[in-house]
Amino acid sequence: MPQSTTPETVLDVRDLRIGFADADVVSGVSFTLQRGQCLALVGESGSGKSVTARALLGLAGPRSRVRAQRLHVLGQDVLRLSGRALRAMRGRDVGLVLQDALVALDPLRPVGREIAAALRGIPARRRRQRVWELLAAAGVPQPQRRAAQRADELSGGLRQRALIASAIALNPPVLIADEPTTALDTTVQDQILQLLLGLKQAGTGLLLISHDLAVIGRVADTVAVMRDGAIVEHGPARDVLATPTHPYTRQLLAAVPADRPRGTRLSDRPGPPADAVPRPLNDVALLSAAALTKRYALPDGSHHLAVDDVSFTLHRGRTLGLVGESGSGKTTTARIVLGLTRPDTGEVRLDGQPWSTLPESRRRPIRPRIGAIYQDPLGSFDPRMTVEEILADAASLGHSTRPAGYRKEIMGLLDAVGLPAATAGRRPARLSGGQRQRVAIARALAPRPDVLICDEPVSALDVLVQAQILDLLDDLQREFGLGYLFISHDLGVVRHVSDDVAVMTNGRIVEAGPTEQVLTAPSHPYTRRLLAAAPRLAGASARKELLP
Amino acid sequence: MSRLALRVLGAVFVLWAVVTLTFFGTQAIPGDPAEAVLGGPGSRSTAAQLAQIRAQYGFDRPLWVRYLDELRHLAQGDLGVSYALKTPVTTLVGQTIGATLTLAGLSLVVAWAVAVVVAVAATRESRIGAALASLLEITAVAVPHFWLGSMLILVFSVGLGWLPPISTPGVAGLVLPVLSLALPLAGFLGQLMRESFLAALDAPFTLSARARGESETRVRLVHALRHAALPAISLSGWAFGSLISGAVVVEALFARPGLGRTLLSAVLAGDAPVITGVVLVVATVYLVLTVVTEAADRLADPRLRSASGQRAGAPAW
Amino acid sequence: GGTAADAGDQPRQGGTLVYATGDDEPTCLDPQKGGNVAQALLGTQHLQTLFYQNSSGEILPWLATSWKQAADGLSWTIEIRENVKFSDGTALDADAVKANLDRIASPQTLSNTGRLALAKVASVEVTGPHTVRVDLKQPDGALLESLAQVWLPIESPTAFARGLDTNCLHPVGTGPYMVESWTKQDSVTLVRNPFFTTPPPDVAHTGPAYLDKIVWRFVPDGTSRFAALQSGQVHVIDVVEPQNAVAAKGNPTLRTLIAPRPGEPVELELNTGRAPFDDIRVRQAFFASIDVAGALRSVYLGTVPQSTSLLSSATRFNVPAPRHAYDPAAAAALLDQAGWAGRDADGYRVRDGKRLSVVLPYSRFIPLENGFYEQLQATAKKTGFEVKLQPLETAKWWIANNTWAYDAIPVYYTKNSPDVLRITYTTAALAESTPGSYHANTVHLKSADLDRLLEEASQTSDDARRGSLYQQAQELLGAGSYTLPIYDQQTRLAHQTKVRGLRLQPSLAMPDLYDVWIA
Amino acid sequence: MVGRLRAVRLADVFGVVLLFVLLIAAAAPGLVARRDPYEIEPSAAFQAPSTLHWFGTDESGRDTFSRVVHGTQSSVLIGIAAMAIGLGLAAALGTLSGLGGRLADYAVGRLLEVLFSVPVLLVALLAIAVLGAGVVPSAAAVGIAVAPGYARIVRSQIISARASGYVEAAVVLGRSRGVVLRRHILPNVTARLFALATLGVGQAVVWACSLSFLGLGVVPPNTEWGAMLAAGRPYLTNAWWLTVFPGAFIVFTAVTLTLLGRTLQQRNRER
Ligand SMILES: Nc1ncnc2c1ncn2[C@@H]1O[C@H](COP(=O)(O)OP(=O)(O)OP(=O)(O)O)[C@@H](O)[C@H]1O
Ligand SMILES: Nc1ncnc2c1ncn2[C@@H]1O[C@H](COP(=O)(O)OP(=O)(O)OP(=O)(O)O)[C@@H](O)[C@H]1O
Ligand SMILES: [Mg+2]
Ligand SMILES: [Mg+2]
Repeated sequence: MPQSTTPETVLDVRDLRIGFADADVVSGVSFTLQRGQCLALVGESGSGKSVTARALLGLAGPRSRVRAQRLHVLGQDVLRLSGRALRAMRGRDVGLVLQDALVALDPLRPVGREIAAALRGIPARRRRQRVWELLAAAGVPQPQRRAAQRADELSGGLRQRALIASAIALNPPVLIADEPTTALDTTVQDQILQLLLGLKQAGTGLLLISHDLAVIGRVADTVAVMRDGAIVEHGPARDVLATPTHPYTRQLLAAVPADRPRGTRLSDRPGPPADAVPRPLNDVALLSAAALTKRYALPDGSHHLAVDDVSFTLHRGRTLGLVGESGSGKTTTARIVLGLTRPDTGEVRLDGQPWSTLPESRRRPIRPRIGAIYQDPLGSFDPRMTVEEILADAASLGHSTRPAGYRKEIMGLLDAVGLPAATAGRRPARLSGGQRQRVAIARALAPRPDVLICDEPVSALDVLVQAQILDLLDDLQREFGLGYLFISHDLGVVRHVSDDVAVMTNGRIVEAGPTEQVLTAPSHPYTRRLLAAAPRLAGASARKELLP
Repeated sequence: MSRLALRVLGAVFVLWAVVTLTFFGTQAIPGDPAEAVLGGPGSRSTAAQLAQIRAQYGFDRPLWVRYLDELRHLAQGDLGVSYALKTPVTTLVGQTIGATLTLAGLSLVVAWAVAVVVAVAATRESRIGAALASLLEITAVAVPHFWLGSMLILVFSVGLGWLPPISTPGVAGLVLPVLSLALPLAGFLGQLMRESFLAALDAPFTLSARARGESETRVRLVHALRHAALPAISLSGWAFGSLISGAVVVEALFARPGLGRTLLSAVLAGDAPVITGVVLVVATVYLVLTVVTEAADRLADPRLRSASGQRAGAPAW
Repeated sequence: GGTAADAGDQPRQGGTLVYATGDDEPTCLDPQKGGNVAQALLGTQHLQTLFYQNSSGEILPWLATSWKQAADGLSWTIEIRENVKFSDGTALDADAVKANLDRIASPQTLSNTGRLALAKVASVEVTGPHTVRVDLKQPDGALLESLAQVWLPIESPTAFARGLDTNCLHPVGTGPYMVESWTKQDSVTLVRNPFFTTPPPDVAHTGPAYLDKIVWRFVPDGTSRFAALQSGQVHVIDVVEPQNAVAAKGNPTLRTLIAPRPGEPVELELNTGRAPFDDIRVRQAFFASIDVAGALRSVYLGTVPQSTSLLSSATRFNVPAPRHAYDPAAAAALLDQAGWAGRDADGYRVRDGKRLSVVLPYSRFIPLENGFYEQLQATAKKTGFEVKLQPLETAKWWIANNTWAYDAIPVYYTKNSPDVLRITYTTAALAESTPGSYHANTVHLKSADLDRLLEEASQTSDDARRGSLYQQAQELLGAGSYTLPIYDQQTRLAHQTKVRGLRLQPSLAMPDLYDVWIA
Repeated sequence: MVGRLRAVRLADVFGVVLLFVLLIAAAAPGLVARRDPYEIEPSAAFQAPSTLHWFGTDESGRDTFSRVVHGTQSSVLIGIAAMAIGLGLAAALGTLSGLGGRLADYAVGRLLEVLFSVPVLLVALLAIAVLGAGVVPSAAAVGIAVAPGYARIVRSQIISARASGYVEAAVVLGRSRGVVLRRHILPNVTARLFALATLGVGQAVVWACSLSFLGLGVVPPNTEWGAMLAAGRPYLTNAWWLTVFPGAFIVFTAVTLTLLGRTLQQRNRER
């Protein structure tokens, strides 16, 4: 890094340290950012990315200690600015797009008002006009209409864009975007990235925060990899992503499932020898859905066709990936298959026997054959139960929650999902996201099911953790010959895990077939759009030698 | 339209049930209604007098007949005549309801004002301040109305001689009663608001408001306060009920005419028509108020207006 | 009675006086219906009676001019004052008086006190435009005293025509003030009666009252009431609590006016109709185990003197009862004799397995402080009585009283005549009008001798004879220890010093605002 | 966040200590206050607080301190009893509506609306008028009066529990309605209720003592605080200690229980 900072430099951070009550969460971070450039902060959850970003606006948080040799924004020392000056700077010099846009806008006020609030110095009458311009600029269709709606009336993508609009309201020379694309459908994600690229070209200095390397690969000029509050690798995006020097970076890269053939390992966790259990090729139809439809009555009297004539077959030991954007009916389908929602028409059969048509009393005895994993594992655990109680309950088929009798099974399950025995006594709320999902999987395995329904099982997880879970699921499938219905909006993930895919939109399955066929030679336009939007890492070839 | 009809029907049902419960409740009160009419068991009333009254008021008819009769009269908006005072209950209620509603209404307003101030002043920075505030709130909630009232009288009437200890038509006479009703409620609302206010201050959208360069006051008044108010608003109907309860005590203490006092004396005298009348009226007011509260709720929280109907979209913080 | 008026400066005309009463709000302002103290307090301001009783107990004419008793004592001829108009313009004459007396006697009027007082009246005859003759079933020595009570006022017959309930709202009389309006639960407003011509015989000034207006407020809570007086919001309050009476004494701007009421004092009566108090020794033991003096000294801060007789000190012919003494030792001895020798685990006396327990229902409207009952309970426990206190609201208390559901019960009876003894102790007074309804003979006493004495006393009009008869009666009652007098029930007023001329009407010691003016 | 947690911890300690004091006073008042709370001594009436009588004496010369201490039992008992009654009813109603299916739910919902539309003290007054005064009636009256409020909460709790992810997960695992109810719904709801109850006890005490003020409360010479407060109030000006100390204890109890309730709620939330 050059000692002198050219006028082009908008951010200049040297040895930034941020501490909260007890410990430092950011220790010695340094970087600079020039106009029209994009610096990406990568790193696992909790590594200190957001705090760093917030510190740049003097918003590190209450009772936070921020120290730095230098913390300059457009040449002004943030640490020395008065409260008033800081407020003046925010929004004017630096725009911040907060993490999780879904809750970053006041749910009680129209987004238009939220954006207008940022428009200082612009006469009131001109504001509305300006708000519409901004929304349009952020790629929001029908800005007039959207401006009048509240955040919770907008889709995730629209919220994210509205948030960006409010951040660029005074077109600041610096824009900080914290996880702007997480939890968004690939198509939407693509649009957001386009928007950011546009801003960058327009000369905005962009500080992009993400844990999704693929995303970064498309936008960033320089990458700083953060871990435990420190930058472990820093350099031009191309080099860092193609030839990472730091093992942690390698790990991150290896974990990206996109473009990784089925069966290749994402984590460094050793699996069983590939030949241990041969992938069954026999096509035993384990679970079949025929012409499922489900319509929901909306409060306004109209109907919403959540699932529309959906049919598919799931084979023993194989994975059917169900991909589609939010609201396309994936979860509803899953719920029907699980016998939680009755289809209006159509039927689900298990081993050719009736399933969805059975009365609950008759279905109950065979329920253990179909397990489920959810996007939000925490919510699926009784908050009063410890891990071992949860597992005892599952292992005993509900006869008891007392671990005493089931020690062996519990330990077996914990081991199978790679959790230390120590977790047995703890409550899920005290576990990390990855550990929770493992517990959920263990619980699902306990009754020795034939089918696992996985609804967005990794969407809420870090790349690294996601990698481990995906590998785990793969191992288990081989071990027990499980059939998976794997639901996700992430093409990369689906592609990596499934033998067959079904692409879903507006409640219908528009295309289905063997994964490679569907995803390399898509026939349906929607699938094509999906693929085009999916970000990929440049130089896939370069990653071969990363694998140990 | 049909929703409105349903609502009205529900209200009618509630009132009917209230009447029924009260009717049989009053029947269970020991004592002879005929004697109540003759000025209580203390009256040296003769058998003849009692018999005459029983016949006149139809106390000798079977219970269910009287019940149906009662319903018929109420349905016609006739609340009957007080046993003790021989005045129509409608007149009695008419004379007193204004006073009580004023008292309760003002108390509600004052309680809100105090609670809002407490909430907006709240911070996470000074833990002592927070602890002190919450201690004050808890104490306020735990202080019985009559005790607080006596204290206020002691200080402001006897001590400083600023305010009259017993009610006067003017505003001055309202101050102490209102305070002794409002402060406990303020404590309750304060707790409620302060917590949700602080929660709102931690919410991401306040952070992004700050990041937009909005001033602290704007963040507090425009964003956080509205969120903080929501739970308190939804509880205002209930709060009003508790104020009516308090009014029974406060009216006795400050010698204010009002529904509470009417009810108290009616209960003591076994004056069934008055009891039923007052309870019915209070219930009606409550129902009206719940409607108002819901409206206010929807006003303050647009999410309730949107299709989903409940706070579905509410963020998880 | 007494007066709080300062001699010296001249009475000032006009002004509004605010009177805060702690007594119950009447359910009817016409004392002819019902007849309790609350009504008497207000009635004294706007109603008047045929006769007037002065502080020495003599009877003077008021709305009457003179009276004559027939030799056989069975009829009285009463001359009515002429040129007196009720405030509604109706003239006062013989017919009006007959109408009133007949009305009080009629069951339809629902009179309690008045009706009992006229129990002996056979009929009322109009013998001249301003002359009535009252014929009696038996001679009644107390008739004039009864007719001097505000519970037997003379009201406008024209007003009666409006019906009972209307008359309750606006009774029309000849008093110095007229009822203007009644806001339930708040106040009654009285205004000066401009046509007033009949001042009480023992008052200096004549003609209409000084005050324009009286606001008679109902303030049940004693603390608030006194606070209102202190803060100058009201001019006069009644039912002054002991501690406040003390405070008032220490306050230069306040005065107290406390005087005993006639009749029976506030007293504790024992139900001799059932065990354990059917045994005189147990009764004596019970009384001996109560420290009345101590209680009055502490709870009442010595503001009320202990009563020493069965008739209040304001009643004629009262003689000292046997001196009461707190004497646990004697009590114990008596109980031992009575066979209540044993004690159970809790220290209560027992006789063949039964605990010596006493049910004592009481109510707020009886002017005894909780502290008194609690001390009674505590001291009685020492000698082995288990006193079961039952605080009840008025209605429930009456039920307990009417159904004999008590062993000891606090009572009082306001009447301006020793004849009160006949009303509350004779066998006749046991008779309940209906089973489980009111009976005046709370001690359940059946004594032929007493009945004879009191009956005779009530029939003679010769004071000497009455005196001796009532003395015997009181001695007989005292000897039986049925009743423990505690203190004379009192009219307890406190007022601003600028309130002048406040006096009590001797007959019932009710405050009389006719003379009052505000300096 | 960290700071917040600390504050709670601090309050916990505080609350637990206070609770301990209360429990001792309730369990073994004799240990704390040696004097007999009913022992009268007319000659020593209205004595101001002194080394001899820490909280002074009342109109009968009884020792206010020992009365207050001995009063803990009945006062807290009233609170708890009332709470128990209230919550008992509430739980019954709530469970019925939460699990009894649409019809039951509708019925209970209406019933609650009915009871709810009549303010607490009005219900309590009627109840007292029927039951008569005393410790038990007071508790019952207050209990009945506060029940609807809690029933509402129980109901919503059950409904939200029923819609929760973990119940769904249990169904997927093939658990029967009974098991789901017994193992998941009820435990979770009761946990929250318990927290609520502690908050409510303080309020119940306050209601009960309002009844005493209206002359419909606890029977003397019982040392229940409300009764003491009501009995001492007339002497506010000349014997402040008669009201200040019982009043202080009512507040003290309420504060303690509130702190405790807060803690429990916090616990529930953290889970
Ligand atoms: N206000 C705060 N008080 C205390 N600790 C905090 C606060 N904000 C953040 N932290 C801690 O600082 C660390 C870094 O937080 P930060 O949000 O920067 O992580 P991150 O890299 O953004 O993770 P993610 O990818 O999940 O957003 C975390 O351990 C977090 O617990
Ligand atoms: N209970 C319900 N009532 C009404 N509409 C519903 C209900 N459940 C789902 N829907 C609607 O059905 C559609 C499909 O919902 P679903 O949850 O299956 O989509 P999804 O593909 O799972 O989306 P995501 O990827 O966000 O989970 C959505 O538009 C949703 O609003
Ligand atoms: Mg972050
Ligand atoms: Mg879904």
